[in-house]
Amino acid sequence: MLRVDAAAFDPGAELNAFSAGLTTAGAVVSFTGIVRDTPAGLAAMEIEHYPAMTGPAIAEMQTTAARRWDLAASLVIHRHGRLEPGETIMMVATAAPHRAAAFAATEYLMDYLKSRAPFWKKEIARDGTETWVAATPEDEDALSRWD
Amino acid sequence: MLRVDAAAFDPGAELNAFSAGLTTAGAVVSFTGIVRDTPAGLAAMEIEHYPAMTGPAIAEMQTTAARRWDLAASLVIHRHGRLEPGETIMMVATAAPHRAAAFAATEYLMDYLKSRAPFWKKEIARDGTETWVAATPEDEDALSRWD
Amino acid sequence: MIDVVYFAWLRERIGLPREQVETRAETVADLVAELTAREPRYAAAFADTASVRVALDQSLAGFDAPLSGVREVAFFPPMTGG
Amino acid sequence: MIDVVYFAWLRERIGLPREQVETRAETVADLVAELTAREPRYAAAFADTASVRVALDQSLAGFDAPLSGVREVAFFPPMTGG
Repeated sequence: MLRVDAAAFDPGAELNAFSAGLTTAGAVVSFTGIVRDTPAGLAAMEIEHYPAMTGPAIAEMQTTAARRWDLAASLVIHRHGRLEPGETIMMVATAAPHRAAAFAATEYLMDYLKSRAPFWKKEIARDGTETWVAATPEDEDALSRWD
Repeated sequence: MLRVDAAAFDPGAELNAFSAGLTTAGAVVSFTGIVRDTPAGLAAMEIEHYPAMTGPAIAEMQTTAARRWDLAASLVIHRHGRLEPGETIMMVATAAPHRAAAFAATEYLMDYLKSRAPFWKKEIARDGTETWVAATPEDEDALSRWD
Repeated sequence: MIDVVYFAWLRERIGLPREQVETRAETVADLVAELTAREPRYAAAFADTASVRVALDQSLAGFDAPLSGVREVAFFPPMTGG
Repeated sequence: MIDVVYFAWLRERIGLPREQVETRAETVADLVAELTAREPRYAAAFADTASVRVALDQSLAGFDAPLSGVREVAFFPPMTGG
């Protein structure tokens, strides 16, 4: 399951809907990312993406995760557009018979979404300053553990 | 935050309530455990616990997790009593400024809850057979990675 | 007098969840030996002590732990929470 | 003719999100050299190619990748999803 949308979503409702259909998978892990305020004061975050590429890139990550681990299902929801502090940016959930697989697959999807899904974040400070969020070496390094 | 209760709870509502109060922590990881059916057919799972010990033991795990990782908050909800397939047994959530801490702390709490919180599960098959769930060497081994 | 509590299959084999025991046992192991000598249901419960865990006043302890000052001893199988 | 799309600060520096480019460039690097030679705003966008990523028809590629058969080239900074 995959959704890329400008609209807000309800992480709790999504978690419940995701879990509701499971019969064999007893372990569900979720990650939710929330816009944080910054020391300078954040007015909003703007998320741009590459619509023709985003869906296929994320779907491929989900397929790879399902091949690597014994998963019953995975869910990725990612917003784009303008978000204010406190709003939920994105969510990943996976379900598996065993918790180790659900934890690993959720971390894998997060690491790949960070560095290989075509999203770019811009922070707009309350004084109007705009700053593109830079990718960090740590985010790139996080991928190498899955080689 | 910690709750040990026989009553059912709504994981999605708990996730949302947990996330709502966060101002500095952008990363929320949750684990939800659901009663699975078994090959033999499961009528119910009965969870017994040691009330005088359960709360203090879990609170100590949460304190240790907060000391090891930069966490904004952690939540543990665990049910006892009779549960049917599809019901949620328990939930852990942690919030942190960085996702690595939230993932690690949630896994840590799960590993310790599995093997060091005084709960015991009995499976009641549809034919009436009762079986105490045995601890696995894997669950015990999982603790050693946190030494 | 000491409170002794049992959980899961130890409780089922012994047939009660809690009892008060008059004992001069100095360690957990001594107490287990006393109980085992009492009746077959205790012997059945403590037949394989490798599968039995102990808490003294709600803190995990070993079989060699002293009972001096302890008010409640709990016996149970390895925990299966989560 | 090839579609060229820009995202994030590359889009802002070049001043447009998408354009059609008449080119005989054989590789991505050739195309970047052509664009850079065109106008200062392209030179500004491609000044540090270590910070520029490329996708050919929505798949990540290197600067040495051939453009033969490609319909859409995308230039963007390292991604910051999640």
